[in-house]
This record gives sequence, structure tokens and C-alpha cells, in this order.
Amino acid sequence: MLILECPYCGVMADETDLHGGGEAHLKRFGPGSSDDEFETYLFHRKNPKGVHFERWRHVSGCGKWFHAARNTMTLEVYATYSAQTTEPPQDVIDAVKAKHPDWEGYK
Amino acid sequence: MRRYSAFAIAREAARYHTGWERAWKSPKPKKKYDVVIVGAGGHGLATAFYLGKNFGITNVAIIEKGWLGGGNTGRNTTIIRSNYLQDPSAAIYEKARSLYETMSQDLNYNVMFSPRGVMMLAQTEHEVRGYVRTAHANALQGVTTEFISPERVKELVPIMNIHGPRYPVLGALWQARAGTARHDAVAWGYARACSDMGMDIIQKCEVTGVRQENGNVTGVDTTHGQIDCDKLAMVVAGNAGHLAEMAGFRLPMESVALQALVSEPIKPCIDVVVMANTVHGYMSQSDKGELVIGGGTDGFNNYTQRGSFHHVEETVRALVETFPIISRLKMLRQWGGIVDVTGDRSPIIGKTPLGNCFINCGWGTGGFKSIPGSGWAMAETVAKGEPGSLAAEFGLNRFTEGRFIDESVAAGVAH
Amino acid sequence: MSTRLASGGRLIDRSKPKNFTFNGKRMKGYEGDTLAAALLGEDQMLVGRSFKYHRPRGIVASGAEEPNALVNLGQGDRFEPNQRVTTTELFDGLTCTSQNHWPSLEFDVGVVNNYAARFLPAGFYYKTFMAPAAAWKHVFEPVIRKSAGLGQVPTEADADRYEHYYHHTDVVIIGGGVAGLASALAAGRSGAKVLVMEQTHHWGGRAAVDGGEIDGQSVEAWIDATVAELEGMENVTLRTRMMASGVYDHGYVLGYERVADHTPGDGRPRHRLWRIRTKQIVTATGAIERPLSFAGNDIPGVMLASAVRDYAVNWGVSVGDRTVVVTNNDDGYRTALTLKEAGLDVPVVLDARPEATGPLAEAARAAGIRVEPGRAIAKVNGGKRVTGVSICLQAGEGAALEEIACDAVAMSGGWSPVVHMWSHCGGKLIWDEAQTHFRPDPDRAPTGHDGEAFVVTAGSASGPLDLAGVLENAYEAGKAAAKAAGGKAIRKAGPKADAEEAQPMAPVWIMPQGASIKKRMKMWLDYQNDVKVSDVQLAAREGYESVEHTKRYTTLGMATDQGKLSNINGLAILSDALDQEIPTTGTTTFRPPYTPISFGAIAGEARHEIFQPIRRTPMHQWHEDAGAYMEPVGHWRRPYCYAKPGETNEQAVNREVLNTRENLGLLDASTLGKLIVKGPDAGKFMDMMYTNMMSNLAVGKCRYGLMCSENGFLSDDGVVARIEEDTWLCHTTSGGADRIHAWMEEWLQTEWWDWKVYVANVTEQLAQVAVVGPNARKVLEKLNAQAGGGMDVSKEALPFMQWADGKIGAFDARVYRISFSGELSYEIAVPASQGRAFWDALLEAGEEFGVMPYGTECLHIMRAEKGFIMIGDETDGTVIPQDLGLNWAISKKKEDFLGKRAQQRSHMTDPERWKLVGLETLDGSVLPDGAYAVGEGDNVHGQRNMIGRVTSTYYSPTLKKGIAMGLVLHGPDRMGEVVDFPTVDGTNTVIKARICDPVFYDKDGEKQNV
Amino acid sequence: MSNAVSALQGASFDGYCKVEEAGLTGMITLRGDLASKGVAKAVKAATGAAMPGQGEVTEGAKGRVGWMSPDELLLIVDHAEAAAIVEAAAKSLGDEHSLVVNVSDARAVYRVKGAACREVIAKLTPADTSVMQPGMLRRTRIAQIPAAFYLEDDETAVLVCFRSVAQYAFDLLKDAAKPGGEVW
Repeated sequence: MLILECPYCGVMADETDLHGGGEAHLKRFGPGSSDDEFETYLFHRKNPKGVHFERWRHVSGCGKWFHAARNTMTLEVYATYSAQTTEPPQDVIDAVKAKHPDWEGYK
Repeated sequence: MRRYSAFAIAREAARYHTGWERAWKSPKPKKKYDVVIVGAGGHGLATAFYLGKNFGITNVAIIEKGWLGGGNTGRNTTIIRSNYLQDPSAAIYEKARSLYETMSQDLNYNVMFSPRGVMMLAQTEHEVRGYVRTAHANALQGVTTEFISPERVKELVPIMNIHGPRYPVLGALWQARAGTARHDAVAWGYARACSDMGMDIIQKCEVTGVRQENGNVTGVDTTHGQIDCDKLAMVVAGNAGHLAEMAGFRLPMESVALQALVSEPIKPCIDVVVMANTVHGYMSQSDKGELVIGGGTDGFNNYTQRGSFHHVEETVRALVETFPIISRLKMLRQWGGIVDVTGDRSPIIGKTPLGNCFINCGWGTGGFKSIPGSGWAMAETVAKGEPGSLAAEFGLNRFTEGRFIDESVAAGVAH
Repeated sequence: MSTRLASGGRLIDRSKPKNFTFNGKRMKGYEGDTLAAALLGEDQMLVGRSFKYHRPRGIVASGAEEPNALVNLGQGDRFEPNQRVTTTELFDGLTCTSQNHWPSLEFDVGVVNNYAARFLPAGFYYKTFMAPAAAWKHVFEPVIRKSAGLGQVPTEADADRYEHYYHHTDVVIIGGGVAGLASALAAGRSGAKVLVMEQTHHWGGRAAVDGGEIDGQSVEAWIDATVAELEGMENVTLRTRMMASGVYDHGYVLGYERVADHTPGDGRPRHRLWRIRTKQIVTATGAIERPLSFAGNDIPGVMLASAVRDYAVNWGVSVGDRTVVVTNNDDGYRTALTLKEAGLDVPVVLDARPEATGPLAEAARAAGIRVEPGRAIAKVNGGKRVTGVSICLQAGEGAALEEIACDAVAMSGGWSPVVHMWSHCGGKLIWDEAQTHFRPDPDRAPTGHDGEAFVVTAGSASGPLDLAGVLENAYEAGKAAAKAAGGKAIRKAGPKADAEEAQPMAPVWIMPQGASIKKRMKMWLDYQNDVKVSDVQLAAREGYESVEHTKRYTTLGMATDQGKLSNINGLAILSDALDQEIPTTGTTTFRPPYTPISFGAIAGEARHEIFQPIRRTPMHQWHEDAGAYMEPVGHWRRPYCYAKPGETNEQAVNREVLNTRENLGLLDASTLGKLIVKGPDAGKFMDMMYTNMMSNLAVGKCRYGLMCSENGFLSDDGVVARIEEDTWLCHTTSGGADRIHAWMEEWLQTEWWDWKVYVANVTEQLAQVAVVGPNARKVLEKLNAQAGGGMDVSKEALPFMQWADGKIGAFDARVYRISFSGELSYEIAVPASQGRAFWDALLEAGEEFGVMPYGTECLHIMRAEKGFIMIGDETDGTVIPQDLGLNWAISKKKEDFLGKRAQQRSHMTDPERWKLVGLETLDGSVLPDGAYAVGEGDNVHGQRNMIGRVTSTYYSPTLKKGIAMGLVLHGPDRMGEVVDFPTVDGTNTVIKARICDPVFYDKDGEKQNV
Repeated sequence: MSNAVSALQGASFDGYCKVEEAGLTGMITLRGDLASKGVAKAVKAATGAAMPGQGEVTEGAKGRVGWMSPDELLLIVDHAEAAAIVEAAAKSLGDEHSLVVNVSDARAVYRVKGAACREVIAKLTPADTSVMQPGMLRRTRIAQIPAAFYLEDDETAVLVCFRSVAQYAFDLLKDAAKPGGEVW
């Protein structure tokens, strides 16, 4: 039963107020992309045992999408941040590194 | 292998059961095998069994990071059915179902396959149409199902409230020869038979790397050292993505927690398996008397084998509404397993980008029922180096081509 | 015999007797009794039968760990099986019956299993019942099912109500014993918000039974004073009858409050499930005494030593006149002393340790009790109750030294901390060699959302078993938790007790040490499931070496007590059999709930009418009053048809179709989704969302549009209207409004966040009515005439596929000239608050024009007659617009739209994809829904080759014949060909249907365009 | 308009708190740049209230304004005035990128009155009702539907949900407020 802080509302939102949206920072491939690119975009998902960047929507709250850096083994949430980003911002990276100095970083 | 029978029990009883031999051996790994199978769950063991039985390949190691049968094989709700809509699914699940029918005899181990019948309730007009469609498809696929009336539903399950204030029961898709089996026994029975064929089952042995040369697999590194092989079969759940990464490829798949629970045991009150997809719940009663109840999957990646409680709530309230007499019964235990869900929620069986490395994964919430069929298809794929007809359509290439096997079409998503 | 003592019983009120019945026999207890205490007070030693062998079973414990004493409680709509008597509060009029026997508790036919026990070892069923193959289903399984199970099946729906409650706090303290209270003091003094929950109805746990002093007062007095102090703290909440059922991730705790189990029918909710979010959890859950494994340790009258003591002190109940105590630790002596003090006979204390030198042993000797060190029980005599014991050397093989007559045996095998709450969320354990138990490893606590530990253990749940150690540990735990939760530091000292000296306990896993296999087959580990020492040893011998294998093979710890008494003993036996250390063997996983919780409580308020929300349109009540047959569509309920008295639904539907085509029909279309899309970039956005071009739609016009998923599949459709230069209104399907709204927001927020577009869902702001049929214009004109104004709805002013704002009669309305039926049709939106009034006005004004409301089935038929597709019928998540001949609605000019790239993949452009056509049977009959068309031969799986399927099929009352749509291989190229549809109705017939144009009615669209 | 009715037409229930449907209430969704002067001006004109901060609801002479999301406000006004206010606000915002819509009839509004009003709602929502004070607004869910609530005073909670589930919400609140269900 997760709780995540909605960066827009500033409240700790219960999992039942939220909707998980899978991997964050996907790059959309449209017409003109190769079959491989398109398949990767639609289906190939990071599925790490450990640090994961993902999308959530505060569905019965403000209705906004946000991103979370979360550990899939411990469920620790390092940070939540704006969905209007194409990769995790530095402070989020730092927050993860602070807990896991040997973490390989976002790729 | 000394055969199990009532006679054997009587013989052993005379010496207070001190003479039973091990069901399977626990050898040290050899340096090299023809085939190494990663994962001693139902699917991995079944793959090994049919490699031996159908292809005479017995120089096989099945390696397991935990204890055999300890993944989803030992934590599911044991439903076996084959009333799938799409041709490839119906084919492999029906193959599995028919193998379950004779599994106890084939393995000389009572897996308690109980063809008690599975019904999937239709509670909206839309669901009625979906299930009637499935019944039509099944008839042509050689899967015996029928769409039955609410009255017949009530006859089969007298404790059901078919006039729920919210969703009346409008009928059900009924597969009389579907049912349940004792999940642990399936793994144990296969393990005993594989061990008897001379295969090595190596527990508490975790794969730490996949060795390859010139694009072909040559072996694995494990916590018990390097083990070489000609062919490698990855047959795991909840860890497939991780293994694939070691082998250098990615899978169209995510891992999430799926939950189940049981009630305290009571005397028999429900003789068939009931699945209600509109309200999200399914239930059967084990031979011990527990009501075995399946819940939903979490909406986020998770490897903890713990799920979120609201899924339990959702399932339980659906079942209390459907079976009002259970309200004063009690939940005895809840648990979770990690299931791998693919882009179209159907499994992946076949070759991988790495030569001589084969994969069988992504069974999502439907793994247990498919075990013998999956093992059969995987064994053929490994032995021949190419998928046979059962496996052919489950290859990874379907995601590139857009040739999905989507079962959510007619019948919700629960298994 | 067990009986009520003349005096004593700190928890009962002898001035308040309570009557109850057990198996129909009238009995009496007192307020404050548990059902267990009351039964023992009435000498009811035999209370049930075991699961497998149907052996006689008596009460073993005094709390939640009880494995045996489960009863069928209550009757009728308040009947509950498997109720544990040790956790059931006695109330007046309670009725209960014993379980798992036939015909009676005293004489149970099932006990034949007991005599055959030698042939029924662990896992015997895996080795037999295999031949003949059909026998399992037809013979063996039914017999096993009938003899298994425990409680009876309820026959009625539940009379009670349940509810949930969300609570947010800083610290939750689980357990209200002295440890929990000491933790609460610390946490309370820190100012943190604290909730203390206790599963029984009294505070203080077991400490008062064991005696001693805290801060110079008796334990009992300290408990009272502490509870009073805590009650005086505003930041502390105390709650009894509330068990922590489970600890879940991120500080989520489930509290199971049994509000009215002891006051049935008083109108309160029976159970309340607390869903608690807390920063920190203190588990002050105590410890559970372990049984000892000796032959016959399951005979009624053999009990945990602490339980024997509890019954005497708490409830004034003696479980026997002569009680033999057998122990491997000092604590057992407390029971001997307590019984002696109560004037009861303790013939001997058998101490398995070679010497008994501790102060408690000395006290026992001083009290005149015979103490026998190095001794064990060779065998308990008796059947349905204990009659005596044979004693032997613990170090030997069990040769009887002496027979001692007794009617009860109190056993103590040491204590194990209750680690469930610690473990549920991943807390790890370490093995404590000195106490021979697993205890929480404080360095490996469960971690929460911030990655920090969120559970601390307090008191004996941490390991210490003496009062002084418990208090010190608990107070520190409370302090630590409060600090972690943001409380202030406290200096005030915690409660203290004097340290006691004790002789170390000795691990004793079987008794005697060299017991023969015959004896081991009589040593019970799991009383309820009938798992014996020999069964665990058999599992190990057969290779079921993992603790999980052993558990599953033998069923050890899988009973309703989940192994609270049996697990550690079983692990020890298994470790010994495998010749490995106990920590190497490890434990099985602890899973919620701690003890079983009712399904009713889990379901909470979600019953009957509020099981799930029902969405209602403003006209909903009218439909119900009109007797409409309502169909669930998502959470909505929509009228399927309005059958008149004497009419079948089918007749009603046909009438509605004909009337709408000939006169005037009204459809409540309020459920259709209505989304406003506005902004400078709205046009660009609309072009991405829809397959068609929407940016070039003229203001005032309407256009039918399709939406696809990124995977290319058709997901929704509807009519789009351009409202202003920068504003569009999108209609979605009834089920699609929220989904498509979320879909639009997702793209705007996560992909094109720099686009200036706002979306609002106005679905529920508006009631929408489709006014359909040749008389549609007339009724609107009449309304306008009545009101003396209104908008011009003529063909010229409002042509087909346009919309206008204005008044219809007295109503502010937006009117769309669109048609899903092929008739002259106006879809009119008015504010929802006036929806019902508008509907009424239309019905009244329409009377002279033959107005009738119509339902969803009529809608479906009319659209099928016109060859319009329906999302969910023609589509199923695998269909792309191209399959449905909708290429005209897919823009070729646009570079991109959602789904476009997907539709370029090889399988999507495959000419072999099935395509939409019309189908008409040769005999005019209606094709079965969902039927498949077959081709020649079989596929690779040996399945019949299929070449198409029916997607919609109806009887058309307009055309007086069956009509259908379907997807067929090369369908559009095969017009006029006949295909075969086998039936599944058991007749083995094949229906022949001809492929035709899917538009069956008014192909040129003249009727809608008048 | 005389023939306009609220979803439950003022239904009420006397439990250990009183639950009543508030009747017709004007509600307007305003989406725009909440930092812009134009929005503040339109809000002030419509309600007399100041711009609410995150999680707040403010009160003015003519109505209240709730913070719904970083780009959305809820204006609570007189039902009969709502349409005119929408028009005025839209006009006042002019070319500024924004969206003003009347959602008065898309909602149902309840008052839960009594000392235990927070407790009754706490049976249904995962949000922490104990920290709620007048001036705060929380969007969350009750049981299986989205809802928002705020306090008019310490003993009056106002709860807003969608109109189609008005009956469900009322039944939930009734069930939660039933005598005998007192938690504290």
C-alpha cells in the first residue's frame, strides 16, 4: 500500500488515489520510425530489480501525472517530480545516489 | 524408482514409514550438460520431463535459485481451464488440460487433478456476447465448452446469489472438464520423474551470468560455479527480465504482484470453480475445505511478493456480494507472487536473439494451468532448435509485426 | 475435571452470570469470561475433533494461538464457523456447537482415520488414489472433501453490517500488555500522536498473571495507573478489542476491531476494519509458549502451562484437580506455584533439564511440590481426557519409571516472540541460541517509503522474557519510535522492575530424547492438522528438505492457527533430521492476517445497493418508474427496453424500432461522453487524437471521428462539433468519457506539455436526449410554439451534421443534427438539472406524434440496419479502422496521429485480415451471436479453419428478417458468396449466410437528411 | 429556472451526524494560469474571493474558490448566477489561454453536520480528515468515487461529487453516519 507525495498538490496520496502508468521518460516514435524503434517504444520496458523511474497519476486528486523514482525491491520512494521532464532531474538523481552510491545511474 | 501405490504404503506402514526413498536427488552440478534449464518451477520441470520423455534428452540440469516449485507454481489458485478465445491459446491450454487428465498416472504421483468444472459468469449483456463468442470458437477448436443459463448456474452453485442487486447473473461459460489440481504436487511429481530419468535438479543455485561465444550460449555462471551447456532454456517467472538482461536482450514485459488468499476450511459448499470477471473475483474450494480466492494485479512494478491490500478488498467484496453466505467466514492467509506480464498478456515461447538460448516466460496470471502444455511446447522448441506448432505463434517477433494474441477480448483478464 | 474455583478470577464479575449452550447443553459463565474459560468452568474438556484423524481435541491455550478449540458459533443469519473459543467473549444467550464430527462429538465415525493413522502418514494421498484414473474425481475426492473441512457451512446471508475507518497517526502500538503500555508512555510523553491497540478487552496482557512489581506497585495496580495516565493524554488513543491484522508497505496497518461480536444485534457495526497510515509501528505483541513433544501430548487436558495459569488467575478456573507440570524452563514452575496456591494438587514438576536449581524451582520445593529434574513424560494416558502420565528419563528412550495419575498436564517448552507484525513487511529474524527462539533482528527492520525502518519491537516481542527486561526494552522502543516519528525527546524515566535470576532453559525438541519411532508417531506438532514429529522426519527423509516443502508436504502450520504453536518445534525437528542448524533451515513466510478476519469486515460498507456505485442520468428515475429493463453499461445503468405489461422484451424492442422509424422515439443519451477541448493548439491536438482531420472542421459543423490507441486499435468513436474557433466538443461512447478524458490529459501532460490546450469533461453537466423519427421536427416546433419562440430547427436553418445553440421551448439547449439511426434526428443537450423536465416536456408534447421512449437494444438494431459500427461489438481491442471499411475516416494528409505508425506494421497491412461485411442468412433467420464462419480443413493445431465471425446480429423488425455484420476473410471481395456458420446449440446444424453490403436500410441516407 | 432540480432534491438523513444534500449549487471550472493577473481578476469579480493557494479554499462575498490543481479552480457561486458568471469570466479573460465552464449540474453537494463530521468522512476516504481545517480543500475519493471536501466551520463538512453518483454518495454517508457507528 504505497503512499506517494503528489508534487502538484503537496499531499501524501494513498495508492488508491493514484494510478500507476509504467515506465517514465519514454520517447515516442511515430510515423517514419523503424520497426525496432516502434516496438521498443510500445513494448520494451525497463523492469529493473531496484531503482525505477515511473509515471503516476493523482487520479482522484488533482488529476495530474507526475514521475516517481522508486525501488522495486524495497518500494522506497526517493523522489517524486514533474512529469514535464524527459529524464530525471539532477536532484532526483542525487537523491537516489545518496542512498545507493554504487547505483549505475539513469540510462 | 520405487512406484507409489496403496500397496507400497501398506508395506512401508509395517516399518513405520522408515523405508521411503527420496522423491528426488540433490546432486552437485556436473561440469556440462546438453541442456541447462533455468527455473525448477512447474514450467521448467515440465520442459525437462518432456525433453526426456519425448526426445530422449536426459543429460539435463534444472537449476533453481530457491526451492523447486517455490515460485508461482506454489502460490497460485490452481485453476486449470482451456476455454480461451484465440486459436494458439486454445491449442496450448487444451494440450495442457488434456495432459493434466493423465498426469497422476504418467508421473506415478497423485496431483489430484479434479475436473470439477469451471464457470465464468456473464453479468452484463456485453459479457454474454463475449462468452457466447468464445463458446463458438471453442467448438471449432476442439475445446468442449457451453454457455449455460442462470438456472443451470444456480443448480451447479446453490450458494450463489444470481439476482445480485448490482449485476444479475445472465449465464456462464462452462467448461465441465476444467478444474483444479494440487499445485505443489505438480512440481514434486515432475521433479521425481525427472530425477528418475537421471536429470539433475540443483536447488539454491542462482544464475549470476550467461556465458556466450560468437553469439551462441555456452553456459551459465552460478552461485555453484560455472555450468556449461549446449543449449540453455530460461523458464522462469518474476525473474525473466533480469535473466534476459544477463543474456543481453530485453523483453516486452513487466513484473507485478498478483495476490491470492484462502479462507478457513469449512465443509464442502462449492463444487466448481467460479470466475466473475465483471466484479473481479474468482473462487473455488480446495479439498481441505478452504475457499481459494484470486485477486488482481498491482498497477506498478514490484518484486516484493507482497501486494496492496485494496485488491484483496475489491475481490472479497465482489465475492461476498456473489456468495452472501461467506460474509461471516474469515480470511486465513493472503499472499502474493510476482507475475511477468507481456505487451499482449500472452506468454512468450521461442528463440531469443542469443543462439541456442530459448525462453519461456510471460505467463502472467495464467501459468499454472498451462504447465504441461508449456513444457511440451518448450521441450520441442529446445530439442529441435525451432518452435513447433504449439509454440510458433508465441514468438517474440509478434510484437514487431503487431500479430498479438489478445485474450482480454472476450473474457476480462483474470485467470 | 476442570471446574470453577470458589474464588478468584481477576477478569470476571461473579455477580453477572451469563447463560450459554454448547451442543445444546445449557451452561453458565460470568461476565469477563472467554468462551474457553466458561467451557472449562463447566468441565467441558472435549471441544472438537482434529482435521485428519478426527482425534478428540481440548483447549490448549488461552489466547489467539489456540489451535484446537474452534466452534460453530451462533445460528441462522449470525452463524459463524471456526470461531476460536479463547478469543470469544462470553455473552448471554451465546450458542455454539463443536465441529468436524459425525454423528456426535463424543462418538465420531471419522475417528476410523485415527485407527488407520499408520497408513495415513504425511503426504499419503500423493502416493495413492491414482488408479483407476477416473476414481479420483468420482470416489476418492468426494470422500476426502467430505471428511476434510472444519466448520459447518453458513446457510444464510449475514445479518450484520461492517464498516471501515481510515486513521492517520504518528505511532501505532500493537499490543496493550505491559510492554505496549510502557511504549505508549514513552511515545505519549514525547507528544507524538499515538494509537494503542489491544486485541482482548482488557489491558495489561499476561503480566498480572505472573505477578511481580513495577515501580513498587503490583503489576495490576501499575496497569490501572498507566492506563489512567495514558487516557489523560490528548495525543494518545487507546483501543481494545482491536487486533492488528497485518502490517503492509509504507506504514499501513490493518486494525480489526470487533465492535459488537459480544453484543450481537445491538445495531452497531459488527466489525470495523481500521486502515491506518502511521509513521512508526511498535510491535508489543508478546511471546507465545511452545508445547513439548511427547507421546499423547494432544489428549484433552494437556495444555500450555501459561494457559493453565491464566485460567486460574484470570477466570478462577482450574483445568484439573491434579496437574502434572512438565517444563524445560523456569516459567513452568510459576504454574505449579499458582495451582498450589489455589489449593490444587500438583503431584510433580517434571523438569527436562538435568538439574533444577533456579529460584522458582526452589520456591516450588519450598511449597512442598515434588520436583523431578532430568525427567520427561514417556506417554500421556487417556482418550478423551487425561487420566495420567508415565514418566521416564529425558536422556533415555522412554522406559517408564513411574505412573502418575492426573487429570491435566501443563507443559512449557519455552517462549517464542510473536514476530508476525515485524515480518509481514520484510523484517528479518535472528536465532537466539540462549532462548532457543527466533527474534527480530533490529538491524534488519522493515523499511518504509523513505527507506527508513518503520517497525520497532517492544518487550518480549523483542526477545526479553523477564519483566524488568521487557519494561526497559519497551520504554526504549516507544522512545525510539516517537523520535523517528518526529516526537520530542523525553527525559522522564520509564517504569522499572527488579531483575530476576533464572536458570537457563534447555532446548528440548522431543521427549524423551531417544524416543522410538512408535512414540514419535504419537507426538503432535500441529494439533489441528494432525502433523506429528514422525511426519516431519518422513518429509526430510523423502527429500522435502526446504522448510516450505516440509510445510506443504506435511501441512505443518497450515491450519487456522497458522502454526503459532507448532512452527518452531517443527523447524527444530526438521533441522535435526537434516543435521543442520535451525537458522539454516529458516522459517516459512509470515503472512497476514495475524488471526483470521471476517470477509464481512474486508468488504466493509460495500454491500447490496452500495456494493459499487451506480451512475444515474437525470432521467433515471423515470426509466425505473416506467418499468424499463435496465442494463449495466460500465457503472451506468441504461434502459435496454421499456416493456409494457404483457409484452416480452423482444416484442418491446421491435415495437420501439418500428415506432421510431415511423413516428417518434426518445432516447436518453445523457451517458454519452462530452469533452470540451479548447486552446490555441486545440486543432493540432484534435488532429493527433483522431484519425480524421478535425482542425479543418468549420465552426457550427459536426463530423464523425475515430480514435485509436498507439497500438493502432480502434478505441472510441463519436461526433465532434466545432464550437468556436479554438473550441471543439467531442462526443465519446458511454463507457468512454472518463477513459478518453484521461487519455487526452495524459498526452497533454506527458508528451505535448508545451501545447496550449485545456480539456474539460462536461458529460454530467448535460442531459442529452435523442429525438428521433419522422416526427422529430414536429415535436420540437410544437415545444417552441408553446413557449412562443425558440430556435429554428428547419432543414435550412439547421441542416444535417450541424449544431446550434438556442432555446427549445423553455429550455436552453444545444442541438446537434446528427443521427445514429438513419432517421431525422436531433440530439439535444440541456443542463442536467432540467433534464427530467425536458424529458417530460418532450413526452407530453410528443404524445400526438406517437412518441415512445426507446432503449439501447432498439438503438443497436437501428444502427445495425444502417451499417453503423458499435465500439465493443465490431471492435474488441484487436480491430483497426481499416478492418471496418472506415478508411474514409482516416486522414491520408496528416503526417501523424495516434495509432498511425502502428497501423503500418506488417500484420496490420496484411490483406488476410478479416474485413467488415453485412451478412444475411439464406432463410432469413437470425445468425447466432458470436458465431464463426468456417473454411476448408484444419489449421496446424488441428482446429477447424475459421474465416470470419459475426460481430452484430439482430432481428430487424423494419426488414422483417435477420441482419448481421461480421468480419470475414477477403469479405468485401466476396459479395454474394455464401459462408457457413456452425451452431453450438447441440443441433450440429450449419447456418448459411450470404455476404452483403452492411448497410441494410436507406442506403442513400435520405431519411436522416430531410 | 424553476424546473431545475438538484440530483436528490435536498434529501437528508439524521444520524449521529446530519447528512443533507445541499440542493442546487453553482459551480464553475476555471482552467488557466493561476499566477496570472487576469485569472485573479476574473475570480475576484465572480466571487469576491482572493486566489486560493495550493490545497485551499477562499471565501468572498459572492462565493468560494477552491484550488483544484495547478491549473484549475472551482468557483462555488449561486446556481442561478452561474451561467452569467461563466460568460463574464470568459469575457474578462479575453484572449488569455483559459477555459471557463459551467459544471453546476455535473455535481452533487452534501453537508455533513455535527461534531463528528470528520469522523463520518474518515470512514470513506484515505485522506487524513483530522488535519482538515476551514479554509482547506482536499480532492480524494470516498469509497469508490472521486470527491472533494472542505469545512465551512468546525462542525460542517461540505462534500462534492459527480451528479450521476449522487445517490451512491448519499447512501455511503448515510451508512457512515448511522447511529451505533460512532468510532470515538
